[in-house]
Amino acid sequence: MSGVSPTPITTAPGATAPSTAAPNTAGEAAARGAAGLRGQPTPSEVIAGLRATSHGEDLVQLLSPEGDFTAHPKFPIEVSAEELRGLYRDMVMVRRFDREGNALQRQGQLSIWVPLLGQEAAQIGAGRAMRRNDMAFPSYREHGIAWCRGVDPTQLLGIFRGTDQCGWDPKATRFNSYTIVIGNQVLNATGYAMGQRFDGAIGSAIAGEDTNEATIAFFGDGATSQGDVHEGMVFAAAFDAPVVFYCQNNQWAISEPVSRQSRVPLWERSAGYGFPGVRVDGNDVLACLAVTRWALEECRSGNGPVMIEAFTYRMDAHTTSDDPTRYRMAAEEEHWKLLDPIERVRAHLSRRGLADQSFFDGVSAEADALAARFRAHCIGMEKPPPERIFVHVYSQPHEQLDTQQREYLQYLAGFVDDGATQSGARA
Amino acid sequence: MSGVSPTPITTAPGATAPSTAAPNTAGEAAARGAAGLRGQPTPSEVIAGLRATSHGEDLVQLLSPEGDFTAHPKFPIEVSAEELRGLYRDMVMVRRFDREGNALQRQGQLSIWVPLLGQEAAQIGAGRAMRRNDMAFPSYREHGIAWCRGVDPTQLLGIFRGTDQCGWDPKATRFNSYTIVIGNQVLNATGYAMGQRFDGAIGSAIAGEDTNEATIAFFGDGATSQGDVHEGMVFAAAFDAPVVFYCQNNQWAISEPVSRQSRVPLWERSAGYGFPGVRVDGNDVLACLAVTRWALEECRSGNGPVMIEAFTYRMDAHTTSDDPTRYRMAAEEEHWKLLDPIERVRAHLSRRGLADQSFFDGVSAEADALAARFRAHCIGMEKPPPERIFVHVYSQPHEQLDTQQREYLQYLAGFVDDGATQSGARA
Amino acid sequence: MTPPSAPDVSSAGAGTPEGLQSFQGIASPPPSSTLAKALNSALRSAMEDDPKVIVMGEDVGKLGGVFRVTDGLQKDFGDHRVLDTPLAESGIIGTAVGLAMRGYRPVTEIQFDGFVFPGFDQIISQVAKITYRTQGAWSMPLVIRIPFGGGIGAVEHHAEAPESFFCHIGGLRVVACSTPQDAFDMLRAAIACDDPVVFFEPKRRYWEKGSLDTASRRGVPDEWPPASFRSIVRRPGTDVTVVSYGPSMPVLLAAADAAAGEGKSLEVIDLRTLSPLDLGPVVESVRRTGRLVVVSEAPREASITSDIAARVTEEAFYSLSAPVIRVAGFDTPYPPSRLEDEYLPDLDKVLDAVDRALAY
Amino acid sequence: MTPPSAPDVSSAGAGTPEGLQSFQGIASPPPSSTLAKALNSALRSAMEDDPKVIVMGEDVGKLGGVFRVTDGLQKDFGDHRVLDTPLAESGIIGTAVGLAMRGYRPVTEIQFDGFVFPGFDQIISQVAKITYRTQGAWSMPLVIRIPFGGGIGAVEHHAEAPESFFCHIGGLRVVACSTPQDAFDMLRAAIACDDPVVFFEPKRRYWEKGSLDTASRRGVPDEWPPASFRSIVRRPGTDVTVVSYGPSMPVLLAAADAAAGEGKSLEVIDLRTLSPLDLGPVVESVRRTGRLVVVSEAPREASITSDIAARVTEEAFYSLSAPVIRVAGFDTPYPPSRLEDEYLPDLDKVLDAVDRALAY
Ligand SMILES: Cc1ncc(C[n+]2csc(CCOP(=O)(O)OP(=O)(O)O)c2C)c(N)n1
Ligand SMILES: Cc1ncc(C[n+]2csc(CCOP(=O)(O)OP(=O)(O)O)c2C)c(N)n1
Ligand SMILES: [Mg+2]
Ligand SMILES: [Mg+2]
Repeated sequence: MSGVSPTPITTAPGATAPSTAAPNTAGEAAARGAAGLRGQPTPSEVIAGLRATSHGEDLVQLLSPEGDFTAHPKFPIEVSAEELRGLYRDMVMVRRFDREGNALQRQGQLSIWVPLLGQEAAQIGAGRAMRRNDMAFPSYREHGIAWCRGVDPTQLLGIFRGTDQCGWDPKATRFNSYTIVIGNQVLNATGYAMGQRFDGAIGSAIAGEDTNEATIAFFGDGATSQGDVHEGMVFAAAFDAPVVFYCQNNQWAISEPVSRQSRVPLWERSAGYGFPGVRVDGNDVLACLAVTRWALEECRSGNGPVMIEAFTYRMDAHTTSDDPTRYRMAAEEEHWKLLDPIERVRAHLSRRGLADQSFFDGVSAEADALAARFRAHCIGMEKPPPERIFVHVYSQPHEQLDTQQREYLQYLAGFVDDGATQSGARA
Repeated sequence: MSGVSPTPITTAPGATAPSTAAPNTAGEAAARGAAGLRGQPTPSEVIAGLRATSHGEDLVQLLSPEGDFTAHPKFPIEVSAEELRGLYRDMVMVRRFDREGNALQRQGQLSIWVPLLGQEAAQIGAGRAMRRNDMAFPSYREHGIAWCRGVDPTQLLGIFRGTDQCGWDPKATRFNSYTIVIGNQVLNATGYAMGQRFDGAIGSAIAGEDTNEATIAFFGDGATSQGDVHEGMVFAAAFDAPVVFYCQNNQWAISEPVSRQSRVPLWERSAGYGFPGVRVDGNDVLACLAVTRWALEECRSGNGPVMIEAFTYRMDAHTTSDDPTRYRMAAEEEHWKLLDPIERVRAHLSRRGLADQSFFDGVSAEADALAARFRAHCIGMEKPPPERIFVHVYSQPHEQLDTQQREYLQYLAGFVDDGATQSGARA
Repeated sequence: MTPPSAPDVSSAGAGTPEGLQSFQGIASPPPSSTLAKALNSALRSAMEDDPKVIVMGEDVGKLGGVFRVTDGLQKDFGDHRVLDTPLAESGIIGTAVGLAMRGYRPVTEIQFDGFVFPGFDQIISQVAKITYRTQGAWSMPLVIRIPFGGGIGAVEHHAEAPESFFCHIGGLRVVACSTPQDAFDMLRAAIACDDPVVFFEPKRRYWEKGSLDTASRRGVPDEWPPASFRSIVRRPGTDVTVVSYGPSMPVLLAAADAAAGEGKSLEVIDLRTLSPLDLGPVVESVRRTGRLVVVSEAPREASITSDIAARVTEEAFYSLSAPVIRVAGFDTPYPPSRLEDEYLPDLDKVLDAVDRALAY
Repeated sequence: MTPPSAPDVSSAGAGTPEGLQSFQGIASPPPSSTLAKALNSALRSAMEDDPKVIVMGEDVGKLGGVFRVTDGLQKDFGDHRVLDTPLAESGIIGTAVGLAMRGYRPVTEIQFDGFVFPGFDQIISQVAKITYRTQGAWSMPLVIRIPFGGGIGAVEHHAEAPESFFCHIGGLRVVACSTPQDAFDMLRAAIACDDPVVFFEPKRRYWEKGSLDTASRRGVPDEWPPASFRSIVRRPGTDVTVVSYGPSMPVLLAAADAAAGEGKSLEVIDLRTLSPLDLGPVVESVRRTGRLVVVSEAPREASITSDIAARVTEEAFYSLSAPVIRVAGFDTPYPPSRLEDEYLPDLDKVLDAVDRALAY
């Protein structure tokens, strides 16, 4: 499993700057349409974009978009064929239920869905680098990490259907609830990691999977601007916290390109805090796996924190409520389709003879079955009972809320007694 | 005005790490006393301290502690004898009223005083680098900048006597009110600088003092940890704002050494945002002047932002309420006395024959006169009238407050009518 | 991209009563507009009138904001007047403060109610205090637009009603609009105001339509507070006074209809300004009805509804036949959205409160 | 540096009534202590009892905090249990959240009231909501200590009374202590509580002395809420009920003395918990006196005093002979300190309010 190949991502930085990726076919131009024109960047935007998204020798890539493997001296990795097939399966499964999430929203079964399309490698690579005792703090798009932590995809649905705010046990899975306020979770993760250090759960010389622990915090390119992310890095450095700051730079924060957040690549921030930073090809699951394994191990052995910038692309809209045609060109999206994170693994597996058609068919069928289960579960999810409003606000008794609950349930009961329904059906 | 000399600051980094500066006389040890023992750093503190406070080739110094001048290739400076005497005078005057502030607090005339002792060069250098149209956003210790902006020292007193919250006109002086919430002003400064850019007040090719403008934001080493300082740098970079981030690293944030805030020198942060950073000897007024002039000019010509770390030392307590014997060793303070920012200019002036004794005596007398005026003014400052509570909360009419004011004044008038005094003398 | 600069609003004559009169004279019947579009029109006309008015926030540029309130403004006024900012609310507010000092009139957009809190420190420590601190040397003409309230089936932090926090802060003005016309008039007035205004927009009403006359209100208000900031009786009545603001106003009007069917006459008041409260019309009404119901989506404890209850009771103690009854959010975090209908004030809850008030 | 770990408080028997009894039996008369020292003792004993209790904040280590409340703790418990943090309040609160998830019981110190706001976002969006969001999977045993209130001649941001903000946030508990004994008991209870507690300390009373019995209260409260969190009648009376909390309590007691001289009998109640309010004793008192004066340093608008007025009026409507009268801060920023005596509630203002209540 090695070999040298052209690595277009690292040699074609211009391709990520919309203006230089001029449409060369009428079809592409048509695909852009009026929205595309509107999305035309100004010269200063192009320059800023080039500065912020350029990547040269610093980008760690193991698997080229064509599926060719090149070993990296700093991030060696041993992956068996079975593991590789597993990574492929992970990504396909995750993408499949992600697409189903979109469809369920379109059909009115979900209020909103947050797609991860395009970020499968960044997430599966990081997620599979984690060990059981490591702790993850996701933002809101980390369905792939959830998958790796053993959260059943159906448990993600409640947030988007509005039936709950966290459908899994964050303690048992070591996968925190989704955090929506941008940047907040980075500080929470740092605190958790500080606790790991105070507990003596790092730097132990005893070999073995589970003696040492680390934490990984997920956040986006936009999030790097928030004070909380900065303070997380300051605190982590001050307390030598075993935390990996894993930034998925998908190049967009809703409608704002990453150049709005930074003049320079984001991984370069880490040096200013005195810890290492690495930029990895976020569409290369092997590179993400290798770099994250290394980073987590650095943390577990007491050399944390570490920052990783996974350079990837948000192939879909920000959420199902978003309309990217208003702010970016279809040509850009088309370009990134060529760098698809799943395709390169499939190419590698096929070309190297590590998987045959029946394997691919099997994964595909399994994914469809998952999607069907996901859908069925979603449709069956009921509105929670009204008591849910009042419970678990506090862990210890709270008379005032108990009273509010009692009074509200009595009020509701009044309608039932009267035989009248709620919501205006009164009178 | 040139010459090569040993530059102890840059060649004796260990001297800033308390543990290596072991007391070598009984007197020094006695000066430390029990508090000194308590202040003994742990090994990890020593290492962290060394990392955060070490400075090698990167520290810009023009005038050595002995008063020898060495030109710096990147920061050339022409200073006439008169200007140099002016800088000396500035520093002496500022130190003198600063000391008077301390004394006034001890005598109960001020609630608190925030001393700048030791930071005269860092402030006079920066302050004298500013032009009339540049704008300054101070924190709360910038009495030296205030001096350079034409704020009369007596105008600083109200804040510390509790008679006002800003005794000068921040618009006319282009010196904002003091800002006490750590970090806040850095964002306000960035916004102001964005406005300068939007106004077209930078990058103009027309030569002349006042066509172009820049902004300078002052903050401490502790402040660098705040989210607001980070966001200020992010916004400034995003909008190419002409703002100089001037960090006075006086090595302490109340009782916390700078190693609590950062593993690495603070000026290194700037690279992560994509703009230049410089570390300057903050006890060298010429270096501070030269570097700040350069930085402001970079901003005025459209190449902002820029970060400066002025490496200096808080020679006194954090404020008159503070007791540094609880957390740092007298030996450290003694060491820094050898690096005094005023003494080196005096030595340079004398040795080069640029000033004679009558000059020094004259400045000294002038400083004493200022102190006397400062004191007299302070003692004469009256409690403001009660209406002051209610006015200028809003710029436009506000009935609710008008009512509160009217009712309160009526209430007070009731006491006068009754012939009773306030505060318990009733009944 | 910037249009020719219009005369400074403060010196323009269009806002004088005379100007209004003549404009109104020639205007055709006001067209209908959504509330979001009315806000957009207000921003546009303020930007045309005064080159110092700038818009800033997350995604306000090409996207036009997630609710499209700033739609088309960047295209027409350029990216120096409509700023897509980095993703940081303290940064948005904190730089707006500096811009205001520089002479700009920044209109900031907070994307959703729950995201104002990273900017809370700048709001309370700088925005609200700078004029006081400097004894009027700096004014702070800054608008903080916040889409607020529930009812859109959103995830956490997207359906909150944080207005009470701001009402507790001296130095701020807090308003909430409830109709397209008010949205326009109040936003124009807020932008013209030299004090900071926290401007709440009822997000679930963005797409509801109402009549809108934009031509007649292009100037600054020539009295302070402007008429559009004053409490207004939306429907006169005699039995119970019912007051609210922003998103609950249609609920109150529907309740008044329903109550009328039951023979009860409700007087409906829209507060419009939450700080400083304009309680005159409320107290006057309560003197007649003797009963007051206050409605708000915000949690009950230490809220603006507490304050209304406390102050009206002080001012109309002998007129009250019943204690002030509140219909408010529960003292919990905002629940998962499938439960928001249970959480929010609705027709039934308002009618129940009216009955309770009448039962005294 | 860490002492041998004591048994987990939740399983220790020292807190049982029996344990209390026997301890009290052998205790000598309680010594006198300052309020600051009582807080220090509470932290120390909590740390001794439970190795998961940690203290964090700015300058809490060698300096012992600017008010010396954490004096000596780092020396005795080590710098992994008493953390001098970087200078960032969002960082302090945000990392404390993570530490709480990890099983710690962080006691954070905010240096002064006005500096809690950079941490406000973490408090409202995470601290207050995490238990709800995760349906109880995470509890949030976190204490946020805030020295609050004026009267110390300080510069801006050092004399504020921000408690009302926190009372408006579901998911938090808010308390304020007023005596050394309460400081000790309440801080122990707050640390033992599995919910987040915002703990207000009356900074101008730090050096006032009172009796203190530390030996008898070493365990967790065995009932919830603990007795120390409940409203308490500090002085019985018959004519007017006067309630407050924290720094104003001595003012109320002095007022009661002065009023007694004028033949008026005041019943003085210390609320102790501000959220959830324990209004039972207040309502009971008002049923007897018919008059209520509420005192607080916080601005009046949309405050905890508004809420007390609103709720007591609801619950004791027919008993009230006068509206609830409030003595509160003005709706301005906190003024320059030479004016704080005008701003703060004092004896005269309280007596004036009592007279106004009696004038109805
Ligand atoms: C504090 C805060 N402000 C604004 C938002 C609204 N918002 C949600 S996602 C988003 C963009 C985030 O971009 P990025 O960090 O790059 O993550 P991505 O969505 O691309 O994964 C914004 C502005 C929010 N959730 N929190
Ligand atoms: C947000 C905030 N938190 C805490 C404080 C209390 N405080 C005042 S000064 C200070 C230390 C500041 O250190 P540094 O930034 O290095 O500036 P220096 O005082 O050394 O000039 C602290 C913690 C504050 N003013 N603001
Ligand atoms: Mg992104
Ligand atoms: Mg400092």
